[in-house]
Amino acid sequence: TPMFERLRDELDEHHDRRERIVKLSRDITALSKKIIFSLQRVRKIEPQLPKNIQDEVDARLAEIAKLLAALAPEIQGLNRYRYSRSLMCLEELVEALTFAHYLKTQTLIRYEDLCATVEDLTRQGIAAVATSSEDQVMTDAADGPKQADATKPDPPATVSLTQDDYLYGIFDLTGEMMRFATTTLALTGVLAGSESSTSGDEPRTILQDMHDLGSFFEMLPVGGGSRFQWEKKLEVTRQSVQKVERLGYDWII
Amino acid sequence: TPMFERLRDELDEHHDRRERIVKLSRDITALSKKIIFSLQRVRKIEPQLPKNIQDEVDARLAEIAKLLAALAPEIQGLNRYRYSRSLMCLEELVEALTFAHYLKTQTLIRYEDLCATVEDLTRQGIAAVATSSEDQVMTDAADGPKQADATKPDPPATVSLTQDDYLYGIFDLTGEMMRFATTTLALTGVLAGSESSTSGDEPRTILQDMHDLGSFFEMLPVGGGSRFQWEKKLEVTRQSVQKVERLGYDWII
Amino acid sequence: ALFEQLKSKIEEDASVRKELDQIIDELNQHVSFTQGILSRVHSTPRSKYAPWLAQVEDGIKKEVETVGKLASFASQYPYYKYNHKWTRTLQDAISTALLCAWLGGLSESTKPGDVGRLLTLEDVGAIFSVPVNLKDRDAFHITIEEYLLGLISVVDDLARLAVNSVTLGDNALAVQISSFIKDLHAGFQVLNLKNDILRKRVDSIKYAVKKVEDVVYDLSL
Amino acid sequence: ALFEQLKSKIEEDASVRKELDQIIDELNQHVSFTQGILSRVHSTPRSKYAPWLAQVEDGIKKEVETVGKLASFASQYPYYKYNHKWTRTLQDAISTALLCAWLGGLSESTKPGDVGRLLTLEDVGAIFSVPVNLKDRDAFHITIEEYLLGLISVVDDLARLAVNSVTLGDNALAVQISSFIKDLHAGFQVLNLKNDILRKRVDSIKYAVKKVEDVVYDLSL
Amino acid sequence: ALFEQLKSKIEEDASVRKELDQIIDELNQHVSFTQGILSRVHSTPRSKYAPWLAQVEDGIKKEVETVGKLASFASQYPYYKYNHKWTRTLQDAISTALLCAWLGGLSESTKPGDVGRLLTLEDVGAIFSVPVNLKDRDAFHITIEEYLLGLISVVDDLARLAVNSVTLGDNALAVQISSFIKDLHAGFQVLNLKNDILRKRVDSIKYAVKKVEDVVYDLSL
Amino acid sequence: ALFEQLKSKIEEDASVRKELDQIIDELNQHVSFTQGILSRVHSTPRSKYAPWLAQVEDGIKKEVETVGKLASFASQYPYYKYNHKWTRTLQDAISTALLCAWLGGLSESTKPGDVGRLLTLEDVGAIFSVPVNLKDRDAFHITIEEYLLGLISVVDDLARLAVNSVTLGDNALAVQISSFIKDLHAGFQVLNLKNDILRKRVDSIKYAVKKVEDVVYDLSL
Repeated sequence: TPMFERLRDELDEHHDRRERIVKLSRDITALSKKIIFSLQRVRKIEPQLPKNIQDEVDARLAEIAKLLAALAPEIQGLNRYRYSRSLMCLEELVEALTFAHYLKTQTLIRYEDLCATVEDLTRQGIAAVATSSEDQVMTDAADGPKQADATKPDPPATVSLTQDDYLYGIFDLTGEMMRFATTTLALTGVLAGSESSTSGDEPRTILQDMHDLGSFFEMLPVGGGSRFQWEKKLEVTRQSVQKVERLGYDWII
Repeated sequence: TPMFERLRDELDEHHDRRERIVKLSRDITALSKKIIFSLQRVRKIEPQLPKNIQDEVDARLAEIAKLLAALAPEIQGLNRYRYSRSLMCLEELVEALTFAHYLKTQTLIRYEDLCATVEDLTRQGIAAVATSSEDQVMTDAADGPKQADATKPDPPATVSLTQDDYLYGIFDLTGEMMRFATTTLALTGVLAGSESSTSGDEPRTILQDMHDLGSFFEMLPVGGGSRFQWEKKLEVTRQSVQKVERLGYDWII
Repeated sequence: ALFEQLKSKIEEDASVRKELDQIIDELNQHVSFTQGILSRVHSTPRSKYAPWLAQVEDGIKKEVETVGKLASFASQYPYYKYNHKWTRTLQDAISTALLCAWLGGLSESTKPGDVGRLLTLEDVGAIFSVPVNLKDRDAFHITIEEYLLGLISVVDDLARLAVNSVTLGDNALAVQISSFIKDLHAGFQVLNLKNDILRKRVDSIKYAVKKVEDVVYDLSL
Repeated sequence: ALFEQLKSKIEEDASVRKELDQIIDELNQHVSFTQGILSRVHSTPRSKYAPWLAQVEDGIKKEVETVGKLASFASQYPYYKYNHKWTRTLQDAISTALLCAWLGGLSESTKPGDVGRLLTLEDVGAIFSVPVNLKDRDAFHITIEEYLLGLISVVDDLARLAVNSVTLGDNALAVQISSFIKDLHAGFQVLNLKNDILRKRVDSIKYAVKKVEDVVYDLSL
Repeated sequence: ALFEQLKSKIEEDASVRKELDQIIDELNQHVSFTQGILSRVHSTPRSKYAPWLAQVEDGIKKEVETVGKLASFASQYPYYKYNHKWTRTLQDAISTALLCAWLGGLSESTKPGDVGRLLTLEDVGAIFSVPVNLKDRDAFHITIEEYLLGLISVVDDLARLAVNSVTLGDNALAVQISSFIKDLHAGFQVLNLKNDILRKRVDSIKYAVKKVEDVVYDLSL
Repeated sequence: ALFEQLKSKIEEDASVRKELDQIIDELNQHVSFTQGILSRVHSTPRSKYAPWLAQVEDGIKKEVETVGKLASFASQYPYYKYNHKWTRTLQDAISTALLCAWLGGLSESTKPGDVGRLLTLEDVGAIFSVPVNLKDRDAFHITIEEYLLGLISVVDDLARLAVNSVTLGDNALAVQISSFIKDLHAGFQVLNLKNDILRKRVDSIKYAVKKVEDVVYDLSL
């Protein structure tokens, strides 16, 4: 049993870390969902989000940044994949960030650019936490020792996205695009898309974007891990595409 | 819609009858289960059940008889099979009656004999209802018009058992035999069976009876209707047989 | 002896089922064939109903023959013991007769193109030469439920026909179907439905009503 | 000895399956990729078919190569022993060829934009360079069922295309699809299908028919 | 034309399946009946095997006849096309023969009560008068897998018999069964089984081994 | 470009998985073979352990080689990304080493017949020449969970061996196993188990404890 006591300590350390991660993940997920909820109040695609919505998004992102800062040291190296099943929040975050990007630019953000965005966010969070720790003179030191530790190494650890986080986030993005297309058509009578004025090109609707995204996933080989999971997501995406098709049809008729 | 009104009346008659049957069936089932419960307090196979148990059984049977008398006119001719899915009570009754018979004689009652028993019970019930109707001067005439009608034709309608009622009841009997074997062995230290004294033959244990019943069902072709149902019951019977086998083995070792 | 007796009864039962399966299989083929011809209604203008209805009636004639075979065989056994085996197919057969008659067939007196006749349960019994809604004896017959379920299938087909008749330029037919389906819907409302198959299927009439209302609305624009 | 003999037999079988899995996996990738390109038809106006069909044909070319590999490997073993492993993927490959041809591809003689060509079972065999509906010898081939199941998938896709072609302003394409699907539906009704996989899938054609009927109805208003 | 050709092909296939179903159904009945008689072994002392084995052999004789019918009918078609339909029933038939022989039946040379004879795959083929493990031609035969799966079922039955033979006072039989099952288990471990049905079933032998080990343990006390 | 890049990454991932599958498959074969030899312990008296243990060690040597291959390949990629693929097989390999050592193998210093040595996690790492419980870098290693799960399997086998050693007349071995299992059980009680696979498997130790207690009780009579 001395052996078992030693093993117990190791396992406990692992379980404690997982619990911390799960808690952070839950909070990040909730905030990401709130961002998406705000974004669904947008009524047209244009470079600047309406100010009130942009403010809401920024406020949530600032909170997320702090959580990412706390999360970062827990999921370095070996631990990034070890806890990947407890990190579903990253898919949700990808969904929120790519949706915001789409609403501003009508384009899909690239994987590298998104990774950079998330790393940036983490660093902002680290800075914010450092400042607020000073401000609060360590009042929350009790539950924040990890955060304090994390600020010491240079350069500080950041949160990295895996390709799967990106792809599964994009799958979910198609659902948000469908919802966006549905409400904007219902409320404005127009299928969302670029103004025909923007550049002189033909106007491009969200239906075409959905078709492109759908074909994109159809042509990709089945990605990481579970074929079942992938097929399920792909099927949901197909349905979203077809719902927007139906919107386009009803709009024309 | 006059057509629909006429059809409605026909359908309502059917639904009302089904509801009456379901109610009677539920009561007969409950009483049969109580009989089985009493019988599970028997400790050895012998021609006379212990008096207190026999009294309980008789009392329940008298109640069942009256319910059968009420049920009989509802399930004549066309209606016997029409409502067979609402008549699961008959399987339960078969289980109770065959179990009582087994505990007294260590034999399986024949289909014809059991049919006769049930018809007899129905007639007793009809007689009892007639008597009590006179006694009570029709106080319960409100909910008993059918019963009153049923006593008029001569000979009165009785409840008939189908072969499936019999077979599925016997399937369930094997479960009761297994339970009986288990408790008697636990409480008396002896595997139930005939006394070696009874006739000079070798003593015969319940294990052999279970084996015979098991092989009986194994050799029968799949009976009436649902193969799935049959296989399920057969599988339960197999398990009961093997549990008693295990009892026999542990007893010997 | 008990064993032998039970065994032979089970085997007898199995052979009855087998025989029934064969008759029902035959009926199924005639029904499928007739349904196939009936489905052409969706691309047939009313002026061409006459020769086409003759084909449908030929199909129904074969159904009637096989139903006769079924009735005389099945009447040897308790009706409800085996009824579940053929009830689905029989409902489909009833549907073909109901639809054919509604479109002007199965009658001496109507001219092709005269649509809208609803066969009653008794009419259907007469066409198939079997009793209906039997109560006093245990023999083959058509039940009320079977008639009603057959009728519900017809409603689905007619709702589709309403759409296609507009495409074929026959707006009057669409309007007539609409009023028929609404009447039927009112009729079904009269029934006290329990939680059974009939109730589930009746819900589909609501969709049909909605569909034909949309068509009539579109025509009114 | 019994077990030694078995061991080698079982290992041989396992290695055949593994080899087949690899070939089928490769075929699957080509098919998925080709389906992905084909899915762009829903947002491509007919005037832009030419370059897009060229891409589809490239995808099909790779499918054909892998089917060739599969055929020569599988023909060493009893056909029906392993057929279940690849039949699904092969049906999908057939679908891509059928859809591509219907949209004007896979032909010297049609111009892009000429739609409506239905490949026969023999045509499909020629494209994939394998025999079809073999009866006289036990070798790799395309079965009738595989052809039909492939065809049914195409119907689903075309029904969807009917909707999208209206959105793209190409009403003529929607009408042409509608009449093609209705003809196919009539064809399938001729078959006396038992309760097997084919029957279930054929039911899906009914939905396609309703869908295109609704589209033509909308256009007729 | 396409559909007419298909129609006849599909109907032919349907009638082959129907015919097969009937033969297999017949085989199933004989097998169930024989299994039922065999189940009496659990309450039959070895001294009474003789008359009982005669009954079992009668059951097997009927199985053999029906397997003959099946073989000559099925050999007209590609073996693996329909093999899945009868393989389960055939395995059960093989089990009855294996168990009967192990218990002293199906032999001129053994006396009833002489137990322990394991039929080889070839022996089983000889009893049912069909070829085994065919490789050179496409005809009905018993496969190695079918033999092995049949054998595994027998192991389950024997493990149960080990328990019951102790109850019947025949400890020697229990010990003999134990050593037979352990030998078989060692044999199966030689095979390098992939994740298929055989592997799952082989796992059940482990339970049988544990069971007989426990019995021998109890006897050793 | 985005598409091409994602596609090539997915393809790269697929080829890593394929390569891993092959190595793991090879490991699986060695493990199965070694388990097969190990299972003979249940009928081998302790006096004959020496030559038999040599065979087991040969099997383990092959496992070690393949684990080496696995370690150097897998260490190129994030460890936990693919760990789920081999963890089951690796646990089984660990079990074979643990059981072999417990029975007196894998050691210069013990004589065959000296039983009861429990390898620690570090010992296991040394045998397979891989690190254990790595935390500071992302490379192949044996985790604590894998060691513990391997140990639980060994308990099941030893409980069975307790029964069989009595049959073989080696009551001392049964008693020794009993005390070992009880110690382990106490050890596992020390762990704080969450609702994960480890917890489920630990429950099986309780059954083993009960079994060996029964054996020791029987011996005391």
